[in-house]
Amino acid sequence: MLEIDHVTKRFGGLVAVDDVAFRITEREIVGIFGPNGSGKTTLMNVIAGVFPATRGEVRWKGRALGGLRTDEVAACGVVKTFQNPQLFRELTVAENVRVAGHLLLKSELGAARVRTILPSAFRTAAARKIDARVAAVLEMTQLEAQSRELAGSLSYGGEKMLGVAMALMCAPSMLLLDEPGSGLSHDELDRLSDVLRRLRGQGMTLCVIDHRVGFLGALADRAIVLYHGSKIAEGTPSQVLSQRAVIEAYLGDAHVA
Amino acid sequence: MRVLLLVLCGAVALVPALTANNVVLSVLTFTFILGILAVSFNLIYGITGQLTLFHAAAFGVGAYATHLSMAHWSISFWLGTAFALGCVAVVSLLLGIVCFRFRLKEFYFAVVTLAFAEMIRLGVMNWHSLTNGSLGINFSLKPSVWLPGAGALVIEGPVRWYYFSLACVVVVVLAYQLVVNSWIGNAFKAIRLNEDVAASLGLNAFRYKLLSFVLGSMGASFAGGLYSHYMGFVDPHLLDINQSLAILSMALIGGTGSVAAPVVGALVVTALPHLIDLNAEWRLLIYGLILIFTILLMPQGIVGSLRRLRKHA
Amino acid sequence: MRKSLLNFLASAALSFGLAGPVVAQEAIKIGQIEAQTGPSSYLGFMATQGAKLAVHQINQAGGVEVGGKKYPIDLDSPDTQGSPQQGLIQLKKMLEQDHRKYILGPTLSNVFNGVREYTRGYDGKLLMFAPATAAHPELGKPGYGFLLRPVVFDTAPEGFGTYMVEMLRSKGAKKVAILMQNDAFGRFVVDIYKDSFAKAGIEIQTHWFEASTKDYSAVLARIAAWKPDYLFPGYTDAALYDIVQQATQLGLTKFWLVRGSLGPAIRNKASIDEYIAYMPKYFEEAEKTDPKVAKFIKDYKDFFKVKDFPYDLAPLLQMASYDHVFMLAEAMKRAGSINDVAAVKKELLSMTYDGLWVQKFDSVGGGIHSYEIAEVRRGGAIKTTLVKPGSK
Amino acid sequence: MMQLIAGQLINGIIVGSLYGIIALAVSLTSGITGVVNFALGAFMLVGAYLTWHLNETYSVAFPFAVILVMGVVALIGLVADVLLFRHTRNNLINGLIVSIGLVSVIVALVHMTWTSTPQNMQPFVTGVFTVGGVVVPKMKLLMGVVLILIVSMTYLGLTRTWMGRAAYAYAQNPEAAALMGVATGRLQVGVAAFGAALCGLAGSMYATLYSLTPDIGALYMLKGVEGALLAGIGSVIGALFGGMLIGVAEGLGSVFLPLAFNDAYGLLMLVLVLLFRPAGLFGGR
Repeated sequence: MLEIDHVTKRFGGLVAVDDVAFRITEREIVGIFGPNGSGKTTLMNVIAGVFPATRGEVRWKGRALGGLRTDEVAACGVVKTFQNPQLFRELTVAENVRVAGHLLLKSELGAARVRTILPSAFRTAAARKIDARVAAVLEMTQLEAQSRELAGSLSYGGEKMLGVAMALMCAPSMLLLDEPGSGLSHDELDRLSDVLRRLRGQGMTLCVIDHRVGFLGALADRAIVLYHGSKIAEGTPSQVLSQRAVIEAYLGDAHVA
Repeated sequence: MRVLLLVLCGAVALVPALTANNVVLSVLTFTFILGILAVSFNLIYGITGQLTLFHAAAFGVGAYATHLSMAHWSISFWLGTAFALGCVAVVSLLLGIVCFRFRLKEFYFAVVTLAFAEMIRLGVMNWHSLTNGSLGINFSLKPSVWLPGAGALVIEGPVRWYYFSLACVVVVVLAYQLVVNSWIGNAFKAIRLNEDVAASLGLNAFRYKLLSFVLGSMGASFAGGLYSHYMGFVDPHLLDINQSLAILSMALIGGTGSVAAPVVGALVVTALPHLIDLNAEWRLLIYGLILIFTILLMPQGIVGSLRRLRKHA
Repeated sequence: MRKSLLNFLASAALSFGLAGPVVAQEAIKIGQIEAQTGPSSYLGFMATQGAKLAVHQINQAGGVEVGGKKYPIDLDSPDTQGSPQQGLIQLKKMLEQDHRKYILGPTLSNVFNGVREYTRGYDGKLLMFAPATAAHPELGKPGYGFLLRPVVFDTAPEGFGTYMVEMLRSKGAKKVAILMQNDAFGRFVVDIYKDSFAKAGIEIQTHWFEASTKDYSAVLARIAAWKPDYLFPGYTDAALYDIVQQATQLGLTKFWLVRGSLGPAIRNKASIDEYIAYMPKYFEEAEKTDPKVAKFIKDYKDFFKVKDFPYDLAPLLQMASYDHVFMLAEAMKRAGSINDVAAVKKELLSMTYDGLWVQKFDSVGGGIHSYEIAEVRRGGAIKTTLVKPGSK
Repeated sequence: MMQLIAGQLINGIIVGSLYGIIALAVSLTSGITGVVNFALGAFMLVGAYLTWHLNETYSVAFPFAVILVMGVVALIGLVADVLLFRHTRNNLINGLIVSIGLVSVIVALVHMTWTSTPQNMQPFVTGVFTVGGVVVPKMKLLMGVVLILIVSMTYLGLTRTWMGRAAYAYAQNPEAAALMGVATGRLQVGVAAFGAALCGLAGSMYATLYSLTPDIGALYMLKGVEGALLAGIGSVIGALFGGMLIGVAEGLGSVFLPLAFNDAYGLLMLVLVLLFRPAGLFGGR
């Protein structure tokens, strides 16, 4: 479904991602692990079209994503969240999610959405659809309680969750999550893994990166470990974690998992 | 709140009945017309976050295009307006494509739009055969509207102009309100608040910035047509840089937070010179102080601040 | 928001209702719409000063005696800032709210163009002394009966223009380069003079500049390459100071102009050869010879509490608004009414007023007045020729 | 023709250096306070009138007048910054509007003090150099030299002294400088005053060449902004160069094309540069 075909990304002299190749098939949760600075986020940005790959290409359902802008990639159904959450802080939680409903409306109504500008039965119908969706997403991400608060006033965990919620509002077929777990408290982590589990239940493909296996160990079908920009291991989390290279890469940090 | 709103509407609607004073009427008529200008500017700046200094040019080009098309092809005001809207739409589309393709932001966008505005102004100043250059053009053509019962009604005299301009500003504000309340408005806000997130959510920032810029400029064009026909006169002063700055201060004084607020700013800027009955230098001084204190003491503008008070109260 | 708006409307209505100095019943109400700040505002600025002084003096003397009754003059002179919009609103206030029948100004053509559509409705109920060049073509046209143009120096055929061009030809000028500000006044001047030059068989080359221009060396170099006999620069003093100084540096030393003071010539007296300027009055000279002028200068200094008299700008006929107030008062005396506009106008057109200037109007309200032509030579020697009305 | 072009090349560079010094003020202040301060134009206006006033009324010799003026204007700039612009740090629009307000306050004061009567100062140095048919007024040449000197001294000051390096670093990259522990507050006030002083100097120089009216500030401010953007915010020598480019563009422009479009030639070049080098010619960021 998503093919990473020998992607390399250079920033001047520095090789951030070095000839990484793997594929993600439908309905699976892939965890990409690696210590800080191992090129995870860069790889994710390449996939999301934030910047182009220096070599190799990313294919989505056989179509090359190279050269597409972020919004175009997102329109294809591959949506990413930000490592440290980026939100519309001046808007309420609900508004944030509603704004994110942009793509949904587009895919559902196409050109007809112009008709929703003028007040009409059509408009109310469309609005109801979106509202329903917003409610569903808030419910799923357990944010209903704060839906009326300003996004800026949320806790760090809440912000991250809202980031996920907004991504979900785009009805993506694949979700790229950039360190969703980092900096979360214990019950926030539980909340998150609960959400991810439910998403998997709904058959969404997930690609999650984290600097350590942590809570994902239980969740991911497959784990890929990056180190200094290149892939050093691939397999089920447990397999991967037992590999010598990985343990070295983490300098004994691995037993935390 | 609702009550106040109704009272206000009543008051505004009844002004001609309350006072036959043509000075008040013309100040308010100018307020409504310039209100359209400020509101349309605010769509681009306040809602979408793009500081355009092209607005005076759009205003002036609209004024000239409306009149010239009416004069040369002897068409009605409304056809002329349509033509002007077309012209300004095309011009702003091209300019917008250039600016946004090259990702010009904030001050850079402001200066480049200013540069184009200045070039257009110089063009108008020197294309004597078409615009009569700095002499401007005087004319007595007037718009006319068809009213059920009254039939075709020529807009002339203080009272008719008052209601006409009032109707226009209401229509424009409502139109923009519809857009801003729709998914398009959400896109505009998203771009202003955080362009990166907007993009990551699959929102084509380029397209929506362009849309906002064109829609706003068209509003300015309409205002230009009205303004010139109220004065019976067009000249290159309409495209002046200071005009753009005046528009900006209208928006800021009124408040950039909502669609309609700039109309209040337009009222302040239009009425102030005639309220402060002082000699020239003092008035200039006071105008400056008012600008400074509006910004330092109530950055959300009059409307924004009042909203705030109500929230806290 | 709503509240503030209401308050604003209220206060606005209120202040519009009560605005304007409160004066005794039955005053002669004169309004003046001039730009006192902003670009090329110095003309309007001088005009308002002239009017203020005249009104002050008349009121000091107890007002104008018409039909055995003395009326004070109430003058309102707001600042248009050169904006047609503000000019229009101010004029509406004067005519409709304060019921002023006599308007001085505007001098700026764009302001006049902004208000003309409105004023036409007041034909017969209004007298407007508009020096604006844009007003000239309308003199005597139907619907413009309210219009008087006290200043005609810039209009070649009727005014002294023909005389000036003739004089230039007699000096053997074959080529004249025009360097004119690209605004309403400049456009009028060039349109008018290019015909007179053509008639006189003088070849011209015209260059326009924006009011903001400060450095003319590029265009002056081009002009110098064309080797004209005279440079015809226009028209604000600010521009003239720069043009004359920079022109002489490039070897262009002969100037001929229809508006502008002698200041630039005096400033560069070491480097110019000839500087011919239209001079409504050469005050420095007249102060010595004409007691009336001496008194005026003294009064001006006292009233505005300034050490030195603006010799540079006073000559610009704007100062004549001083005379116009007296002339108007005189006309009212003769007409025996302060409100009968028609009668007052009739008197104005028939009389000759001998104030700082000898002034009268032609049949359509175009001003005719004495003026001097000053020729400044290298070293600063000034020769002036007085031209009385009618003498051609 | 060659003479014409050569002449305007030189003239453009000199006139441009006047734009350049204001561009430098704009570049520094906006780089460090995050606000494009339009009042800088008004400071120049004050500088010009003060110079003329001191020279004409109190017959203070021009060089001393210049120094005096720079001091006074710097003070004005400092006060303005402490009273107003301290509250609009890094808020471009608010800063812009406040500065526009301040401009009309200052212009009003100038009107009150000196009226709108155009003034013209006795030239400090008269006469011209003529080299191969190219005419250059001595005063202009002097001005060019002075301004170039001042800019180079500024550059040295900014790269050699501690305060300077801090300012420079900050203008180039605020975050980094802040991390380096630059005393931001004092720095910003200092630079605001210095920028004002530069504009005061520009005013003095202007006064010796051109006539004075209360509306010159806005014009030169605009040229300054053009120059600063052309060079890229935060580049010192660049700012001067940017100003000169504008000057040359205008000079050569009105050799081949109508003078009426004078202002457009500089703008056109600016637009082209910004489109293809958004950070300006010398802009690092």
